[in-house]
Amino acid sequence: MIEFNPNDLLVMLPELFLLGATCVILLIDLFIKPSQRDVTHWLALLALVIAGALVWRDAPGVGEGVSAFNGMFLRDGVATVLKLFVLLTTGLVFVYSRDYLRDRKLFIGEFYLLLLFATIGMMLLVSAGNLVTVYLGFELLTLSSYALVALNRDSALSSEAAIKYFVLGALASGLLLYGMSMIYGATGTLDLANIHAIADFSVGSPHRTLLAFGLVFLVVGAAFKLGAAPFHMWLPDVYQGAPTAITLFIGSASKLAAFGMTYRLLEGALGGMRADWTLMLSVLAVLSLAVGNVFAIAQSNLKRMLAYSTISHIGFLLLGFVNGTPAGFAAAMFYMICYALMATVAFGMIMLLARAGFEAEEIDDFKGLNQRNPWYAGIMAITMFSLAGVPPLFGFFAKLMVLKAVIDAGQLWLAIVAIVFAIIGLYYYLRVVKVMYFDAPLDDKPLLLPADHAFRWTLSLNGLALLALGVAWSPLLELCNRAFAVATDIAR
Amino acid sequence: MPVSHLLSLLIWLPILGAAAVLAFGRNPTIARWLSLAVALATFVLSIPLWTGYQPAVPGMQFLENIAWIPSLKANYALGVDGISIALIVLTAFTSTLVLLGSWGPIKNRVAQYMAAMLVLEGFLIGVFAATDALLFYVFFEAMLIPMFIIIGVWGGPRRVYATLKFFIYTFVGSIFMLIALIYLHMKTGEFSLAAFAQASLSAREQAWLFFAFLMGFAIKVPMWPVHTWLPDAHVEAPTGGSVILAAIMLKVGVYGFIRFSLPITPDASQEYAWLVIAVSLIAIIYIGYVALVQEDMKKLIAYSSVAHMGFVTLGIFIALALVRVHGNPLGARLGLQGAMVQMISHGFVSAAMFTCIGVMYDRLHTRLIKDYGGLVNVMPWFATFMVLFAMANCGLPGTSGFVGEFMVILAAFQDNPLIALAAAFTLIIGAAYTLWLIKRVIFGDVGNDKVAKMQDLDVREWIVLGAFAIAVLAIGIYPKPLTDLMEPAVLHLVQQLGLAKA
Amino acid sequence: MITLAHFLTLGAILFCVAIAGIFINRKNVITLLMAIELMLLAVNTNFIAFSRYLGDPAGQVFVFFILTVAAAESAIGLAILVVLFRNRATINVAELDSLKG
Amino acid sequence: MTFQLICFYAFAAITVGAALAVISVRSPVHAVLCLVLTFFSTACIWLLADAEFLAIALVLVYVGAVMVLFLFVVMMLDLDLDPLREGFVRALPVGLAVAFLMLFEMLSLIGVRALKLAPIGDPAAAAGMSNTEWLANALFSKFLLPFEVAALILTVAIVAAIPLALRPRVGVKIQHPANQVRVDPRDRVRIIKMAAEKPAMLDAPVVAKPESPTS
Amino acid sequence: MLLSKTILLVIVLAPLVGTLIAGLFRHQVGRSGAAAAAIASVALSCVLSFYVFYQLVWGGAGTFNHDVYTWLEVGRFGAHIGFMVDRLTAIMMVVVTFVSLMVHIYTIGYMADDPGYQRFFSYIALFTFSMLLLVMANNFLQLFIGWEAVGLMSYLLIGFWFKRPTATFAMLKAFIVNRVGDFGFILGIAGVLYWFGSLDYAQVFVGALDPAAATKTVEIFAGHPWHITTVICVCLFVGAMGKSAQVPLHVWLPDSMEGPTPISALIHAATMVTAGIFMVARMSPLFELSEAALAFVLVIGATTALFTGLIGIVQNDIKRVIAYSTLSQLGYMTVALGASAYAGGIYHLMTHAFFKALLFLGAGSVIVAMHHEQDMRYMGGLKKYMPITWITMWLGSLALAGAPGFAGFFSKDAIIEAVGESHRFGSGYAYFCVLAGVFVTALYSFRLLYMTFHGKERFVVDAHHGHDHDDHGHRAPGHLAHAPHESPWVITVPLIALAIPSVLIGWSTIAPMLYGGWFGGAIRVGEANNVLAEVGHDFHGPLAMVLHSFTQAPFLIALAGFAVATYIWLLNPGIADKAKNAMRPVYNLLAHKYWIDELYQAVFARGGIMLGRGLWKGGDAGLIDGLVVNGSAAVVERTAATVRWLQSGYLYHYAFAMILGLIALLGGLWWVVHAAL
Repeated sequence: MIEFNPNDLLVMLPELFLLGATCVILLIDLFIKPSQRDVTHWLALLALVIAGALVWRDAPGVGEGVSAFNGMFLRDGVATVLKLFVLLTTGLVFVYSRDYLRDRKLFIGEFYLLLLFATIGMMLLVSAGNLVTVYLGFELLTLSSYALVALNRDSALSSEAAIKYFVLGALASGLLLYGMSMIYGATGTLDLANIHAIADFSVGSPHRTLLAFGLVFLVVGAAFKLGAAPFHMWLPDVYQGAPTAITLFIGSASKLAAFGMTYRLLEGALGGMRADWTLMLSVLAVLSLAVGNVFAIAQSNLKRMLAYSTISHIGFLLLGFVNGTPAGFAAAMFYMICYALMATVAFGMIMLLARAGFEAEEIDDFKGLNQRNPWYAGIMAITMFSLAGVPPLFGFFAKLMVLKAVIDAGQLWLAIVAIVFAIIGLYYYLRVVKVMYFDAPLDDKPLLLPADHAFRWTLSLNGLALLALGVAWSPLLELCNRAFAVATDIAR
Repeated sequence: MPVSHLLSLLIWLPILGAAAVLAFGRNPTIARWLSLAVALATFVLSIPLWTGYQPAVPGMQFLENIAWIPSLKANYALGVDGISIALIVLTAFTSTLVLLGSWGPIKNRVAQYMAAMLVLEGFLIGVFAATDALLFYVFFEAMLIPMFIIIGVWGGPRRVYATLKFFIYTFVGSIFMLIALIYLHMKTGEFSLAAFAQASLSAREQAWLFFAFLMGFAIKVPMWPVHTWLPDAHVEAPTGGSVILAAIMLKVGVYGFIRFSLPITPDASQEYAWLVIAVSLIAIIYIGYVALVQEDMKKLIAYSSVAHMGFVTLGIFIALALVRVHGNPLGARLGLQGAMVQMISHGFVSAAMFTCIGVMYDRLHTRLIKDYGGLVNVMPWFATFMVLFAMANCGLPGTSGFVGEFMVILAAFQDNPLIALAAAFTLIIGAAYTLWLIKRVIFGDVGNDKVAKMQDLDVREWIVLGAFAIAVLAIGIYPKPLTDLMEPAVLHLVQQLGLAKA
Repeated sequence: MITLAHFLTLGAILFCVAIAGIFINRKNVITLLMAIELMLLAVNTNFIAFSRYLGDPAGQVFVFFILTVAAAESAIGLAILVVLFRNRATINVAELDSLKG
Repeated sequence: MTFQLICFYAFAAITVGAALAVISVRSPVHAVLCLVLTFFSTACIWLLADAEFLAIALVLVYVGAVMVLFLFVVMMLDLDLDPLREGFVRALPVGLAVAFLMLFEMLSLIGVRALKLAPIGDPAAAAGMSNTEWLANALFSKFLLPFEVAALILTVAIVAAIPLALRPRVGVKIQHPANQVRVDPRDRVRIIKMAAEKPAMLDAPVVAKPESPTS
Repeated sequence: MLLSKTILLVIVLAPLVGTLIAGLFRHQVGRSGAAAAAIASVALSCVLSFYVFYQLVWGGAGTFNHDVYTWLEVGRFGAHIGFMVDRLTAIMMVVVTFVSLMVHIYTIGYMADDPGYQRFFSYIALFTFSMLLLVMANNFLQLFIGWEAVGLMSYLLIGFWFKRPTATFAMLKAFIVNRVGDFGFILGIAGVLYWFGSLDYAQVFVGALDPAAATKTVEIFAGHPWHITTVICVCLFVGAMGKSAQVPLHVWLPDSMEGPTPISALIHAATMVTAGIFMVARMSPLFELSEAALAFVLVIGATTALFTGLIGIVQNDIKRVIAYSTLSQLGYMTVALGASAYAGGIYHLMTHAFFKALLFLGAGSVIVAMHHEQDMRYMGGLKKYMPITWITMWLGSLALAGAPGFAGFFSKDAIIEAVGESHRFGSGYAYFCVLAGVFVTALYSFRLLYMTFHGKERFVVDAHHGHDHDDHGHRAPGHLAHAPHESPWVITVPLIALAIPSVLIGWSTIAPMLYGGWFGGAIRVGEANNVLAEVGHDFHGPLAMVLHSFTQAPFLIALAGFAVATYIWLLNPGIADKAKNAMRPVYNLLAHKYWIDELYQAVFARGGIMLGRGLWKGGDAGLIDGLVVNGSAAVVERTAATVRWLQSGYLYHYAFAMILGLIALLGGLWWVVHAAL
């Protein structure tokens, strides 16, 4: 009776490989001494690289897509692009965190394992073709994340952040499930494509109200994962409380996955209700922009400020959804990738400056960085200007695409709201540049750089990428556009 | 000798030079010489632009076009006409002098300063050379970054306030312009300026676009009442920053008016020309009075810049009114040319004035008028230059300052004698604030012991001021080469303005 | 005759009780977690009811997964709670405000 | 009113009552016990919906494992109860208002009135299977992938929970039999030749300090 | 035959070369080199000017009108630098270069001890260049360039002694008041371009011949049609009012006496200040078209002529007396213009240039002798110390007062008669003013002579104070280091050279210049306005004019003035103070120059500063920056600081937020569903 098609395994080869590799690493890590933990580190990186290569190798053509396991798993353009960047940013997390973890006695196998599990979860999430897969991928990701946030057991802040994250996350997944149950009830299926096809969208049908009712819960669940106001409250506390390495992960890779989830749920399943969810998302977007930007101004903790800035960026991202066309989703994905790359540098810089017993997460810790190390001050400045959306940096073009999507959708007023808040946002990014360049350093000695050259080089490259992508962003945009080109009709 | 990709070279040479300065400039002397060499090379390369420009050939020249973002039809498209060439040469010229002028005053983080200046130069040339709206916008905004750093790092005591104000203020304006550009892209499907100019837009659309552009460019120019960032930025900026700010960055706003507002939204520009003209006149008179009472020299010159830029915007919109309301294309050309000449001239004059103030500041470390007096006794050469530039600043014939003002007043009279009346008031108020400054700073007996110890110009300062003086006098005595250079572009623009869109 | 509406109403009531629990219990994390368990119970009831009335096993399968995941979730959640208690010697929500603003 | 309906109402009443108790009783231990009651009665309701397997699973997994874990934690943490109840009365009206508003919105949006669908026949029975078989059929065919993922999640729970909760304690004295076996007597006792002389005082035997077991 | 463009270029550029040598290479060429270069260049100009004059008057050369280069070109509109040389230009060139040359020579002596010797030469040579540029212009643009350039030189020269606070104040005042005039002037030029389509004199004057030109109107303010020629001419005349110091823009000229005396002679008496007169005469084809503008000119001129002269009576500073006299004489010239007697105006300009330069240089000689003491109350009895100066000053004063036979007599009498013939609006008032002015002129002229050269010596020579030349500034008023003595030849020679034309030039020139149509096409007078022709009917040669004048009112009035002056200041010096006390209010009025300076200071200077401060503090700093810019920033920051408490750190608040968000979204949905149904 068991229906099993071995080809299905091939479709999800990258995930399977990563799973296998994770298990191997799990075993290896058990038997090595703490001093040999570098082996785990490099193996984990290697696994990510190979998985990335596999994803790349299997990249589907434009508009094509394959599904496996009775539609549970989709491999289409969106999934491919998101996976590539999920793997990339996770890899960056590994590269950036080694010394940081070592200094804090967190250089343990569980960190790598949980991150790898989370990565598998994210890959499943963005490839999900069924509400069950969405839910399980989501949980795989969040459960790992909860544990990661709490990983620094001796930190009161970390555990406070973790419990907040956990309770609110559980609440959000409860809400999400409630929504899923309603969708299931209204359509009688859990398969996203079937929901899309079956759902009765005619006005006045009781199913439509039921669907809309379910939709509200789905939106809430997605908004929570993304961190859109008013479901954002966990985000600043978790960003601040978690070890920076974990914050880096939550702020980059997991946001990409959340984007994928949002896309799968709202467009993949409920594309027919676009009118409803664009309205909801535009409200959330405006709220996020307002909350993110205004709250960020008052912050003195850089991680917290970046958290609020994330919220505002999520607001911008949601504007891309408001457009509701492939171009809009492409713009949103472009924005998300851009944001993930910027966040990696920003948090990476915090880790670069941090030493044992010193977190470097206050904005004032960056005072006079330019005098102490002009190169990394320059990298950070590039990142801040990019986050603020000043050309010629990458962040600007992401904003450009989203604004274009919004204006193309005829929502000029949303665009204007967005830029008004972007102006407010400018202020707090500039403040970071200000302390780095204009203020005298608290400590005149040259910056003590971590010994990890891979970290330093990668961070520099990551920062320069923001500049380079500001010049040559066309390929990436093409990638996003192609991912969404007729992504809805997937060969089954 | 034709150089291929001349414009690209002009844009990227300084930027790459900046990277080189950062990389090899650990020793300040090397940084100084290297940056000067790069700037000089850029200036030398900008000359073939002028000599190679063919006035008889209509449209843009030195074209370059590489697909940048194919899906948006945004291109790396460069091209120049007479107006751009004049501005590019001005940029290269001023930048060279600024770099030379900064040798003395800038003592710490020399390489970074020089690099920021070079990057700024590259971006500015990019703004003037771009024929693609997106590319223009990128350069337009990007130049805020080096300027932000320049003011913030090497500026005066309130530099942080000033530079934040500068950045955010100008950002506010330009981001609305971005919306307009995106909207136009939606209408036309591409980003080329030529396509924008041909887009058919309803009167309502034009009005919205016009105000979006106005916000962007008016702040940059700056026009009253959005000028208040300028005095602060100028006062706090280091000399070189002030010079570039006044001489070139303000021109970007005007350039925007010419490239965007007028060709893209001619009907709305016509409808709201009265507004711009009124604001320009307020700038001339109101700001003139404000300048009169300034106690800080830099602030005074900054305000005078606002007033002078008022003349530029006045000329442009007078031209619009003339060609569209009065059917007087000749007068329009006069006004437009006047505005352009005034723009170039202001580049030299304000640059020179700020350099002069920098020279004083380097010696006494104060910019307050009351701390000076009787400089002519101890610094005769300096006094000579300063008086010359002051005269240019108040529009004395024979200096460049006169030419543009004269032409704009002539053109304004053709639109409405009362406008000319108000504009000509600058003759009085401009002389009053400039010469009162001169009276208090340059003339009189030696003001105090510190002044008595001041040294006259050294060779480097002499070269910088001398070069400005030559430029100021050359344009004042024989402006024809300059106007001839810009004439085809002006003519084309006037013809373009004659066509209604809606 | 038990209709779908009965189950859904029960689910909704449970859900609202959970929400009321979150509102009322301002201090105790454990009670909050229990309220969330109630919420999941409501969801499960919905799924089972729908599954029953649609004649489709998928809903019940989903409940199976929810139960599995909820167990794992509880394990992690309680582990975090233990860590928290070790660090702070309290699970009083009102005292967990080091991170704010 | 059929018997089933009466049962439904009875169990539903118990469920809701117990749920209310969960959120309102003073002691966490009592709350957990009330939750157990809720689960029991819910399981009965599920039985009414012909979901035998899940009903049993709920009791076994939830009541048997999860709730015990809850109880364990609650008891282990030894909570000071009084501060945990602060503000209960103050929050009550708000909580009730919000809950009722929510309920109203939910019910009216779900449109329960329109959903008074009569149940179709037991689908499992219609397929000629037991509920468990019916479920297993779906689970191991269509839902194979999620099933594997669920396994993964449980692994994650282990990998996550252990480092959080397991803490190598310092200062705990435990025996290491392997080390004990490997002990070389020469390490412990040194035999010193002494002059046959009557000592002034009785010396304690010279014993090497116990080395740390790993060498 | 044609004039050579090369010669004209040399005339203009030679002083520029002199300037550059004396200015830029001052250290290389030294004091004498600078002086030599400047003098040589101006001498060259002067000689060539005379040659050009000769060519035009006797050599049969026609009017020269050619462009040198195109300044700029916009479509049809071209602005050029070029020369238009006709007899009107030529007479100006001769006057300018001649007086300039005299002043250059005089400077060698006058500035001998000044540290800014070379600078001074470079300035005055540059001034000569600018003035030539002005008078030789063939278009309005160049006219304006020269116009402002001479203003600049005036500015620099007034402030030549820049250490003196009064000098730096005066220079600023002069420039700004001039700028008020230029403000009108540039509008006039703009009007010319608008209505005539060109800035070239020739084209404009041809355009003015079009009968339509006189009748075209413009409504600047709706409902008030104005003749365009009136608008243009009034605007242009405002420029002339500034440059030629007509009431109410006359205030700068007396203060300009802060400059060295040669400058007062050259710029503020002989040449620059007459540029306005020249300009109006040059524009006669336009002014003739507007009766209203001419009436305006007439009234302004007449007012200036009388009322500034009155002030001269009460001044004690020797240079100021002459300065007010200059104002008054400029008024006369303006009156002549207003009466359409342009030739009379130019003629008076010429004679005035000679005798007023003479008077200033003479005053300078006195000042040098008195060790830079300028107050006449500390002078007296100088005739025995400096006879040449005394005699030449007398000759100059006689010419100024219009003693029959002297140059000033012919020109002034002609103006008075021309005004008498005029029937223009305001001509009656003007006639009264010029007649009364004659009395006033005589009064202050002879007062100056008596107080300076006659009577008791009111200064003290402190021989024991040593020979230190440089400390004269620190001495008590009226105390000299050593006795005054006659000036060196470089000073007296120019005095003599200027005295000759002051006495004689009228005899030979009045007939052709005033009545002979000598100016040809350069001055155009309408048939109905040709008052000089009316006067000319009664003209029977200069001798007859002189003889006839003894019976005429102007002579008698001047005689009366002479008599009164002699009585008060020579014969009975004490009476002056009694008269002063008796007419205290009148005296105060005059001594305070009608309080015009105070008024301007209060209204324009202080008012401007107050306005500026108000706009700055209130508008810029208060409203725009304070309220809008920083205000909005502050609002955002305060909002941020206050809303922070929403992120309270309490888990249940966070959950509330989520649930409330959910409820709100559900509520929205509920509303949509139930509103739609």
